[in-house]
Amino acid sequence: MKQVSTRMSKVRDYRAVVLSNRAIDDMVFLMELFLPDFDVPVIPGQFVMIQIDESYDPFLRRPYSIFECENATMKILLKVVGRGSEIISRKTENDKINILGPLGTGFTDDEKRYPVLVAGGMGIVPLWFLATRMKQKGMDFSLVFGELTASTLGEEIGKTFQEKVLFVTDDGTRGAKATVSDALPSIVDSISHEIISIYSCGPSRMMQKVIAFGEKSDIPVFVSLEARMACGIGVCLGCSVQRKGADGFVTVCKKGPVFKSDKVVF
Amino acid sequence: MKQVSTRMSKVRDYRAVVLSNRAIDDMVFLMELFLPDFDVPVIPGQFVMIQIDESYDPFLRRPYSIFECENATMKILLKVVGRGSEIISRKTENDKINILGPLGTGFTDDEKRYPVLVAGGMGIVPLWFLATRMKQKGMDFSLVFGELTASTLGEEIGKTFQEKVLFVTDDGTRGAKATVSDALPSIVDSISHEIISIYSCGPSRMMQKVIAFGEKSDIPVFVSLEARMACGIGVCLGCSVQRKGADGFVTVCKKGPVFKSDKVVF
Amino acid sequence: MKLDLSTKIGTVLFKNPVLAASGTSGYGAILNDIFDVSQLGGIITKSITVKPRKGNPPPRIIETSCGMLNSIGLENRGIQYFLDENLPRLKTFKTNVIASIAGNSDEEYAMLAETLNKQVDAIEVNISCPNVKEGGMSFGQELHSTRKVVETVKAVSSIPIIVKLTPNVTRIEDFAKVCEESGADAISLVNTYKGLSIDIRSRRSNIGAFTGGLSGPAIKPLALYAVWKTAKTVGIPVIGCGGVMNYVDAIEFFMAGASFIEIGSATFREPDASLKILRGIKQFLEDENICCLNDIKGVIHEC
Amino acid sequence: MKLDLSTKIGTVLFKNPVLAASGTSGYGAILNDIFDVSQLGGIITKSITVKPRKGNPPPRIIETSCGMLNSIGLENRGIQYFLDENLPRLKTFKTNVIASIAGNSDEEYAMLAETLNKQVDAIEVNISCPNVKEGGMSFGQELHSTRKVVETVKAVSSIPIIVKLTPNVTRIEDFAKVCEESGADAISLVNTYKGLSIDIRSRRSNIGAFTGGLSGPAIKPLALYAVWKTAKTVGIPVIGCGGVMNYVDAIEFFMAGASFIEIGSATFREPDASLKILRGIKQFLEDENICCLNDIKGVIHEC
Ligand SMILES: Cc1cc2nc3c(=O)[nH]c(=O)nc-3n(C[C@H](O)[C@H](O)[C@H](O)COP(=O)(O)OP(=O)(O)OC[C@H]3O[C@@H](n4cnc5c(N)ncnc54)[C@H](O)[C@@H]3O)c2cc1C
Ligand SMILES: Cc1cc2nc3c(=O)[nH]c(=O)nc-3n(C[C@H](O)[C@H](O)[C@H](O)COP(=O)(O)OP(=O)(O)OC[C@H]3O[C@@H](n4cnc5c(N)ncnc54)[C@H](O)[C@@H]3O)c2cc1C
Ligand SMILES: Cc1cc2nc3c(=O)[nH]c(=O)nc-3n(C[C@H](O)[C@H](O)[C@H](O)COP(=O)(O)O)c2cc1C
Ligand SMILES: Cc1cc2nc3c(=O)[nH]c(=O)nc-3n(C[C@H](O)[C@H](O)[C@H](O)COP(=O)(O)O)c2cc1C
Ligand code: FES
Ligand code: FES
Repeated sequence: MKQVSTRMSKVRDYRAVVLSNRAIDDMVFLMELFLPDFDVPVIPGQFVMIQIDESYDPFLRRPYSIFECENATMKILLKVVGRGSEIISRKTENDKINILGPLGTGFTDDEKRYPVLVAGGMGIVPLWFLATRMKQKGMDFSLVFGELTASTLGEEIGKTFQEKVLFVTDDGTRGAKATVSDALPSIVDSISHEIISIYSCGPSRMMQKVIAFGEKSDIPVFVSLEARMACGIGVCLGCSVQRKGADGFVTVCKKGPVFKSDKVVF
Repeated sequence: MKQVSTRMSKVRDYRAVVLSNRAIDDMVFLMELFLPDFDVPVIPGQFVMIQIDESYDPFLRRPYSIFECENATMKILLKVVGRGSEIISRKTENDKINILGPLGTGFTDDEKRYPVLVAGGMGIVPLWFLATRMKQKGMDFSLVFGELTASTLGEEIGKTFQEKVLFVTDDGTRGAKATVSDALPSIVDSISHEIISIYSCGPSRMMQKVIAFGEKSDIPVFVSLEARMACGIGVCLGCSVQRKGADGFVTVCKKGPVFKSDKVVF
Repeated sequence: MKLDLSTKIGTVLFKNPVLAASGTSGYGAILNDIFDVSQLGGIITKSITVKPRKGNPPPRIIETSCGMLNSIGLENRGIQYFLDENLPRLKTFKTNVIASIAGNSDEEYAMLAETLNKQVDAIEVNISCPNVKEGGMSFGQELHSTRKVVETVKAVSSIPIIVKLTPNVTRIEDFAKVCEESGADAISLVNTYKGLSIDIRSRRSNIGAFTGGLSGPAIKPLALYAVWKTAKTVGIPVIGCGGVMNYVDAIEFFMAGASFIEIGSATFREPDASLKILRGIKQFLEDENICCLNDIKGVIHEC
Repeated sequence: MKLDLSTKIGTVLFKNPVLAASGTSGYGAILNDIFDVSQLGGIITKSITVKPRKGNPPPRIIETSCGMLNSIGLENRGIQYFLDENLPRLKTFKTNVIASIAGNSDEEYAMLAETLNKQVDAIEVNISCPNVKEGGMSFGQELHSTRKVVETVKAVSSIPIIVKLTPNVTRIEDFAKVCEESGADAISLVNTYKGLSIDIRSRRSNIGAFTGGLSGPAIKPLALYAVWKTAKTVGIPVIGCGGVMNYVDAIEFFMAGASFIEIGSATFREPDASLKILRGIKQFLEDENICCLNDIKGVIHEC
């Protein structure tokens, strides 16, 4: 697998039509969108900025990772956590919606290393997309998925990626009863590959622990970060996180959201 | 017919459910609402303040006359003229909506006089309600309805009030080719009643002409006014119109919206 | 745990910190037809002037993004009418009555304060109305005239004096400080921000009196900042006002240092907004195991 | 009828009055990937300082009702990086380049202005940033320091100088007047309003640097009022800014007396907002048979 360019594809504000939108878990919605004019390549890890609606309240767009994208059809997996996501979650078939994207860097894969994908909760979104692409290419990989309790989402992940998935749940309802970060060392031990890379997305605390493990074990870790965003394209400098080992900041929307773990502190 | 009390019924912010909402003309919607807790008497000419939705943009409620009201079912006839009315017009079956009312004074009828109802365009709403009530009581009356061009709304009015209706249209597509105010003198002449009262609602210019005619002909005129409103209940003093013959203002929402024509200048 | 929401201004006890703001609640009676206003901490009347004022020409209001401009122009029937017609009814409510007063001169403020002294529970001195040609906001935009009004009113009052400040100044906290020095018992802020809205078709202002004052959620971040700055500066109670729409907003104001809040334009979206906010505050405190407002008052700190 | 949208500041011609506001448009290049920025009247850079500035700690933004608070803290790589890396690209766009400058002292403003003189089409002097501890807004809140900065910058510049004012003052028009007297070629207003937002669960500000500046449609009525007052007071061109979201807002600003408008936060909702607004302005003028902006500039009058 060769180095894929992460140069940003042509960004546009696309007019999308909702094809379908269904709740797959409590407060989690899978939305399928049709973007008639969309024909640019998309890299797993990239995201879009969704305009909530015409009203200026809420004012800003909301960032969502691309869950799947095939030609002009894009899928978004959305969890309701506040007002904006709640309004988006109520969109139904034929509703129109403005989608700015594709934005940010994606995951850069390194063909010499075995990929271990580590997702916590909704952090699965960009990794699902990455795993889908790897599966399409016939690549081998492992996907660790941790969540509080067994959900339909987890079930879907199992069905789709089969034996590649390793489950952990906080309450033990599926897979090991553990947190992702606690289970990671033994999981990695059990993987029969020497040279691996970790691709991770999930709660900050989880990713920090994954990074700590990576550093200790000399495994490169790529994380996908979240930050409050205004523009999503790098012009407002609102989404900055601290650079690692340097006194300064870097934008999550433009230089990220995927970073090599030695580049940022969060 | 005896003097009906216009004392305000108990005002509440009612939670309503949309039973149905359909476009009856271009940009005109008939919405049927169910207000489970509503059981207060309503007087034609009274209105409600409709909360657009949860968003603070648009910020204020919008005033709408009661089109019909039977027990817990209320009908609203709404014309889309801007953002607020547009959003309300998109509500569909089972949507929830907050309705503050019933508000304001209604039409006071005078049993000694023959009622002539004069409506222009959407000004029909409170007069439709008044006419419906009169019809229910078996009273005789005339309803003059003027509009730019023959509409479905006009057709409905004709079907419902039959020979009581006198149509005028600006383009002559139904009834006399005239404006309401121009046609009014001859219409009144043709009515075989000596002592009449006029109840009017429509564009300001129209009502002003109706009032001028009333004054000249010694016919009392009651008008239902519109004004931008914030509270709808008389606490903000935002909706005031000039008092007639006195240096001061009077609230449309609380002292009106129905006024005897010698009380206000607008 | 018993929740205690009571707070004092001077020696006057308020059973809770939720007040109905001036000019958005009439004289209590209309709202009382819709909900039990006796449950509130207090009702602040529409500002009262010496002589009746007819107010400004319509249109008096226009909606803006997340807010509204108003230019009512202090329409009211004057102090005598208030005493005869509004006050008796107001006194029947089991809540504190705060009379808001507005004058054209120090003498008028003094006359109003003197007349109302001991008739009401407290006085709110409105030196911040942006919608009148004379008096109004101009008193609140110069430190010396603010000082003069407050001293004058204090000289004739034995009940608590709240001074309502305008945010249309460079440093509102300086004005609060002057009020405190001049004997004010509390500061309320903010009144509306001077604003304009134009109808591009008719090429005229959307407000009859041309300009208006902005209120509503649009101004909340500005009001919250002003309250925080002021609460750091003065020792007397601060009453927060400006875009409080729900209990979360209310708690933000308390955390910024307010001892009370006033509910203004929220009443136009929901006539019983103040009661709902009061209930929300109680619920929040219970849920978070906080026994009194003092435990959260001004808890946030610059870091 | 040929529509002429061109306007001048000093001797510099702008092909149209729509400018991309400072701090919301980067250095033009990113936006140009999305739409053709050469169609705009001008691009105002993110404010440039003498030395690189890392900016303020995150979180730097928080949404508010119809607006947002930001506290970026003038993050930029300093004048040298700008000249080397941003300016060459900026100059390839067929539109005017306005460099926004921010200093900690009169000397810094002078150094920046001198270095940029003739390298760009005009300079916007930012004396209104509410998000830095030293310099920034404090220059724009005292008449004498405003005068000093403007005089200093004028002394070293031969290109037009625009002064960007803060609305966090009692009478912004007084500051505009002082700028005009000191030789400013245009006034732009407003920068953001100082504001605060609190997370009641964590009991901390939602902004890392504690306070922020409010922008967006929430402030439009206030900005419009400030522009109207200022345009009545000075003879030099006024650039309106604050919550311009669409062509209607833009026309309101022109009618209030603005000769130009700046598009700020609107760009966050739609990256090509400025272009859409420009098109809307043209359409409106055509529909209403107005041949140039002068015909509507300042047409509204107090009555
Ligand atoms: C690059 C990126 C990709 C994302 N991908 C997904 C995804 O695939 N699926 C998904 O469900 N969510 C995703 N998110 C998170 C999603 O953007 C937030 O849940 C959403 O913005 C919350 O909006 P709200 O109005 O519902 O919440 P609010 O009411 O605004 O806030 C609720 C909570 O969400 C947080 N939040 C608010 N705005 C943002 C923001 N712009 N970015 C991050 N957090 C925010 C707030 O801090 C708060 O804790 C992603 C975020 C980023 C930055
Ligand atoms: C007592 C009363 C009864 C009414 N009954 C009806 C009715 O039965 N059916 C109906 O279709 N309309 C009725 N209206 C008018 C209706 O309230 C307005 O059309 C509506 O508020 C416009 O809101 P908007 O957001 O769509 O328009 P906006 O975008 O706000 O404005 C569009 C136009 O509507 C006018 N307008 C805005 N707000 C108000 C307001 N609060 N009151 C009056 N005009 C306003 C504006 O001046 C502007 O010309 C009534 C108004 C009043 C005062
Ligand atoms: C319609 C209206 C009338 C007002 N009248 C007065 C008044 O008479 N006296 C006064 O001190 N404040 C008056 N105010 C200001 C409010 O009391 C309050 O300070 C302001 O609206 C900000 O609060 P809010 O955003 O909660 O509305 C008025 C506000 C509005 C909207
Ligand atoms: C994220 C952000 C960054 C900004 N940075 C600057 C800046 O560097 N220099 C400056 O003069 N103004 C800056 N501003 C202010 C804007 O240029 C503009 O004056 C303000 O946002 C009001 O306009 P708006 O409501 O259209 O956004 C910034 C505004 C925002 C929102
Ligand atoms: S969100 Fe604007 S720079 Fe990242
Ligand atoms: S709308 Fe408030 S008094 Fe009439």
